[in-house]
Amino acid sequence: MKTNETMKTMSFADAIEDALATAMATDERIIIIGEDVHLLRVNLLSRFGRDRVLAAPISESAFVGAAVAAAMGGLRPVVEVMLVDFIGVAMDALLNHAAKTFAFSGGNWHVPLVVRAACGGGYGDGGQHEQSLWGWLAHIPGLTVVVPSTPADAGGLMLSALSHEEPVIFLEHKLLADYWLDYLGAGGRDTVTYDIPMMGATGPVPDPWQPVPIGKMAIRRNGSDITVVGVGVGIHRALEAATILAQNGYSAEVIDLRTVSPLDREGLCASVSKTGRMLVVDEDYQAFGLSGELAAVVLESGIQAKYGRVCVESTIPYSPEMEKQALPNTVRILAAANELLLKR
Amino acid sequence: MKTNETMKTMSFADAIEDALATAMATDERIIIIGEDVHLLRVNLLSRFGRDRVLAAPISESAFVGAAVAAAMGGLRPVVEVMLVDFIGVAMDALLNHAAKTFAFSGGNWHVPLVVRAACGGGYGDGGQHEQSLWGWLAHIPGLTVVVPSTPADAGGLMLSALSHEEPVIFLEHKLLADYWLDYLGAGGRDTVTYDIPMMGATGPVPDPWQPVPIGKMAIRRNGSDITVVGVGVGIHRALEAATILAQNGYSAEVIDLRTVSPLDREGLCASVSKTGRMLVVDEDYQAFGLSGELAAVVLESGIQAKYGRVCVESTIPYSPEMEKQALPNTVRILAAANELLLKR
Amino acid sequence: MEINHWHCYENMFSSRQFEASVTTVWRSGKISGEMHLSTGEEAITAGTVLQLQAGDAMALDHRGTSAMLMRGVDPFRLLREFMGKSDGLCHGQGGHMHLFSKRHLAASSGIVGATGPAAAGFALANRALRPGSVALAFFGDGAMNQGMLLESMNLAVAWRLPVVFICKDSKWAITTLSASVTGGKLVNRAIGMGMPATSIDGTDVEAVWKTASKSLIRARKGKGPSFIHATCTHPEGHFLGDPLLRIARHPVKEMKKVAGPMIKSAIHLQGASILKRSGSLATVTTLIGKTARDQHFSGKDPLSRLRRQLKKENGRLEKLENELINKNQAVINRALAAR
Amino acid sequence: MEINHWHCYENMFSSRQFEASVTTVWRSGKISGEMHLSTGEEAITAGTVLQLQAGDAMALDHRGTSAMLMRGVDPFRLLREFMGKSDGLCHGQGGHMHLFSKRHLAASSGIVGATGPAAAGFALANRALRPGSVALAFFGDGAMNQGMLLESMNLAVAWRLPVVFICKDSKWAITTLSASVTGGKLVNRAIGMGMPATSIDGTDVEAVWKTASKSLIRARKGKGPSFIHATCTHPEGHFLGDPLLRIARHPVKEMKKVAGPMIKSAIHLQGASILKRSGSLATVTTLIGKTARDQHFSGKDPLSRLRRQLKKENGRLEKLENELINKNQAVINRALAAR
Ligand SMILES: Cc1ncc(C[n+]2csc(CCOP(=O)(O)OP(=O)(O)O)c2C)c(N)n1
Ligand SMILES: Cc1ncc(C[n+]2csc(CCOP(=O)(O)OP(=O)(O)O)c2C)c(N)n1
Ligand SMILES: [Mg+2]
Ligand SMILES: [Mg+2]
Repeated sequence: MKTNETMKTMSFADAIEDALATAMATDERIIIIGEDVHLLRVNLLSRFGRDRVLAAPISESAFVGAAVAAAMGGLRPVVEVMLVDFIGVAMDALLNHAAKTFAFSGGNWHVPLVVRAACGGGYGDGGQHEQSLWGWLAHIPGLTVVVPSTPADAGGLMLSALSHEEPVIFLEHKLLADYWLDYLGAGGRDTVTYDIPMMGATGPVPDPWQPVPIGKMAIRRNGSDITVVGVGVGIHRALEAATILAQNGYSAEVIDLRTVSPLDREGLCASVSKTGRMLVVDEDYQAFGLSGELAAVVLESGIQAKYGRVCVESTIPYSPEMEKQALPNTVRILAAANELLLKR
Repeated sequence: MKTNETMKTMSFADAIEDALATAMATDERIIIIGEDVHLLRVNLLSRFGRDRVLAAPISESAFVGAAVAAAMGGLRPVVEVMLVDFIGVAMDALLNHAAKTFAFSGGNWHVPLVVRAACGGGYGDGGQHEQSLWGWLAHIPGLTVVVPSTPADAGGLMLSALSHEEPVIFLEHKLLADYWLDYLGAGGRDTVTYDIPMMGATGPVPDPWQPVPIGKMAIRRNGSDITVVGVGVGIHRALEAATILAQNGYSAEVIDLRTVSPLDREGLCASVSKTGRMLVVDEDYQAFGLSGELAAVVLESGIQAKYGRVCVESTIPYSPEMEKQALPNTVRILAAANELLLKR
Repeated sequence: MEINHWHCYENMFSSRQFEASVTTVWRSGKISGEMHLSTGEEAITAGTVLQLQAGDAMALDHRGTSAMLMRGVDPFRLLREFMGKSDGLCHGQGGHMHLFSKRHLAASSGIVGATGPAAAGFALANRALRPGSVALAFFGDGAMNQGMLLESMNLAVAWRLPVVFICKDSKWAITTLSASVTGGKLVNRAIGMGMPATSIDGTDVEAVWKTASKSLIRARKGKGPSFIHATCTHPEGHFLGDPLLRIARHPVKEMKKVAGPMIKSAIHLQGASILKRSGSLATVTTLIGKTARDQHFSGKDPLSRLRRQLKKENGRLEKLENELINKNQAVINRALAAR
Repeated sequence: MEINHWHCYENMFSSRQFEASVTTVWRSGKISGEMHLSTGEEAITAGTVLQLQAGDAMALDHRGTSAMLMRGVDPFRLLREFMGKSDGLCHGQGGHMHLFSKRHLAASSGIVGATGPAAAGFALANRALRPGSVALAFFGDGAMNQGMLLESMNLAVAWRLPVVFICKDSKWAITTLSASVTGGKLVNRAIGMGMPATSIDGTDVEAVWKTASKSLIRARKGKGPSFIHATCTHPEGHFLGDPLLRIARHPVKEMKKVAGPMIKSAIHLQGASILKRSGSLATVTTLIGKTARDQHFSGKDPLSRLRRQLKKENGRLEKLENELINKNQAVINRALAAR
């Protein structure tokens, strides 16, 4: 990252929008497609016009499918599915088309598409609106999945996604991209509060924008006793836990994968080799997902490590109290870390 | 399993049909829904009539969604999506409805649904028709996923699925359920051949039918040096590899999970503790799937094991030669096993 | 079944009362996340749901409150569910978009269009297990662009299922004017799938009742599905705290937040031509203006409409209303007092 | 554009020849998996694809061969692709259901209905990058029940996209008679989405050409999408080795395999009533009977239909045909000889 002279402060949401606008200004091929984008992306609309910010009917399978072909036809669409939960109705477009065209065409035809969606819970909206699904999407060969945790990464990864030749799923957590919280949660109320990671919701960003490379993790905190690894909001919970662990004399390294697929295997293995312990913090579902893949990567590399995970184990309950328990919170992370640290 | 007196021999396909017919005869609530079922399930149609074998339009999202609600309304639908690849268009029905209704209803409302689909490759039909996706589906809390590898398990797991109170994905591999090979591959030709696992395509089945418990693995071969674990056709490839390994003085244990979710953690861990080596053979995609989850399970249990995997790493190519390399074949399994066995 | 106006009014009034209280509770912060009211849809709900019989099913969208209430679900348990409490309808697991009552064969979904397949499935089960019973599918104008809903209409025709498809046309899908993203006429889509379709004023409970009655008879007799297109208004916009409505209502305060970045964007050096930009700005101001105009009843309140009809028996009306107000208040108090 | 009958015939004849050879190669086992021919669709393909210009796009379903050929894709590379060879169109990675030619903006999908969204997306890119160019969507009658296709029709109308939707109605979807699972009239579905729709005889290349010409002009002018419903027949059934056709053609040999278990099932003690059972058996025998009747040209072969028209110039016709036969044979020989 650059020195402070070339940084400014921005919210997570503004960072994405600013990076997008920067790219749109120089690349006419970038267009925005999605429901309600005339309001949600009003700034881009007012600057780039209706030809480049297209309001879609509630027809995700048609417009995500169309975005795939539009990318094949020479555009660089950013298609929004609002919440990643809604990808269910458009899954075929990703599973069988976006992800496979390059392979099917014998490597002749790229699909430079960005699928943008809000993800994650913590604002009490129920299990059909709070899923994360990054590990799930990453299972499909041909899909790149990025999950930023800071404004700088949000903007920088968006820039990289926009110049990537193959489909990228760009997931923004609602606790970080705050307009979603207002839209879907608070609705103008000041009677509700959310556990928003402050370092994620606002922060320094490079000026001018620098792309953040896809597939490169970031060490958020150096440590030697345990590696705590994750993405998105999980990173901020992990950092909180690391601070408390430090008070108890344990040194935790916190690794922000930033890209779920492809994984930064080298970076991860270097850290886990050093600490000998890996705790995965994952807001996606536990089984058959990111937490498992990280275990496999470590084992494959022949590293003998203690392993634990704090993930979402079931459908996310609506009740805010139950929801808090279901999501990887700092208390759960601490408990799991302590358990791992005690293992010899 | 029973002694030979109470066994008869049946093909994998007939076993499923026979178990289904047996259950349908005693439980009027069981119905069949799917495209082309009037031909594909002609025997069930001719016995149980059109009210119970419903031919559907090419509207997977509607009829899978309808099957979810039909199950909630008191029926026990077996809904067929032909090939599991086609689930993309109906994913929402599984992700956001079948899997979540029990949780959303506060545990008040069950969805006793069986989703039946053919899966797997090895007959040269291309990457949109040969996926496995069991690990992918298993990621979603609330879905049970079974993948039989023998006629006895195919029938027995179908019986269990039919009496299960929650949604079960029942995947039959096309190399085992041979009518698919005729339908989608040979088409009456005798000029094409496939690498069909004979022990899987035909075999002994209990008479009368016995349910095979969901979530219970089976040891297909006892061994002490390495655990080779998988499902479906992978088991037969693993057994072949184990025979060759034995000739080289290595003793491989072959574990058939039978159920992908929920996993038989105990059984798996017992075997891997014993052998100290786990090789996953998985025809589903490698990353963020079954192979990773098995690594996590083992690590979570504190077992220090050597680990390797032979999976599908990319979109399955159409060309039969390339396809053969992409699927977990015996040669690849042997190579990986030997590598693991050499690790100290 | 013959319509009983008083019975309708009682149900519509109670539902309105309940949702007014829900609004207060939501504003107090005791309800998390989104809250979509069915206020404005009461005539559509009453005209259909009140004709249901034991064994009939309903598939509800994100505005399920009035239908649940009119079907007989305990308002206390509803509000407690909204509050995420363990004595809620779904023990706090579902929330207002995921209301389930197995006893009433009533299920909700927060996924737009999912009620079509659900109603088809319920109808299939009903035909097999409870002959003569039906299933209702409720959904909005926006949902008419969702493939699974369109598919389910064909499925219901192909299988001659006892479904009544009820499209509550509010003209809006969140902040999008449906007319701007929807081709053709909605009734024609149903006709294109092979089922009879009727367009009615959804604020006229009598019109809804009569049309629904025909559809229900048709379905119960095994003659297949039909489609009702009923117009309505959501005076609170899409959900409580609707951003367009906030701007329309408090332009000075709310527009400030939006206008600054928007104008800045609009006058940015790089970007579309000035013509296109001013077109975009017009798009947005039109949205806000249309919201202000569309999203209030402007004389099309189903409740006051029916009230005017019943006003002749004036004393009875007020007595009833007072009773219902008290009853509602008691429920709300109890729900707020419980822990 | 004016139709040139000879040009059409040349293309249709070549395509037919090529697919006849493909059939032989498939039977020899050199092509793995399924093989869906476009034989019987040649007039639909010629009447549309031959009117395309540089920059136009097409979204093809599982029967893309004739469209690829008529658009100018090298038949050698096509056959090599079917054979899974590295010098195939997609280096053997795609296969006959996944044919891609970036140069021709032509993409296929084995997922029923996917060509609708694809054509909409191509049209969107074309409007932005290649003004005046269009996109064609090809799909069958069965696909008309797939939600994403229906959605994409609305999308194209809402966005006024230059798409021509071409429904090749073969009456069948694999072994299902579409009429048995499809409500309403297909053209009415398009009208319900707000676009003009025309029904034509898809074996009459002149009718296809004229209708397509109007649709193409409309699209190129920025007036939006339209829908063409064109009937056709697949004389080889759904795919090579079609099971119903096998029974219909070799009843003694093939019926044996099916009949045994079926009759055994039908007379099983437990099960539905005898009435229902005989109804089911009737369903199956009807399917087979209808297949035998539907799945051959019975005078409705688009190729011989056009041939009759051109027969006056007899010498020219035979000369052309011989040339094309030789040309095709040369390609096939080359493809089979390569390794
Ligand atoms: C598949 C899907 N896409 C998008 C959404 C987000 N969403 C929730 S309600 C809604 C608008 C629905 O409009 P309409 O069907 O007209 O119902 P109304 O809210 O007007 O009653 C949208 C887009 C969703 N829940 N599901
Ligand atoms: C989503 C999906 N469902 C089912 C299938 C299996 N399938 C392949 S072709 C076909 C029939 C298509 O019928 P139609 O659209 O009429 O085209 P035709 O084959 O008659 O030309 C089906 C059901 C598929 N490929 N994709
Ligand atoms: Mg609406
Ligand atoms: Mg057809």
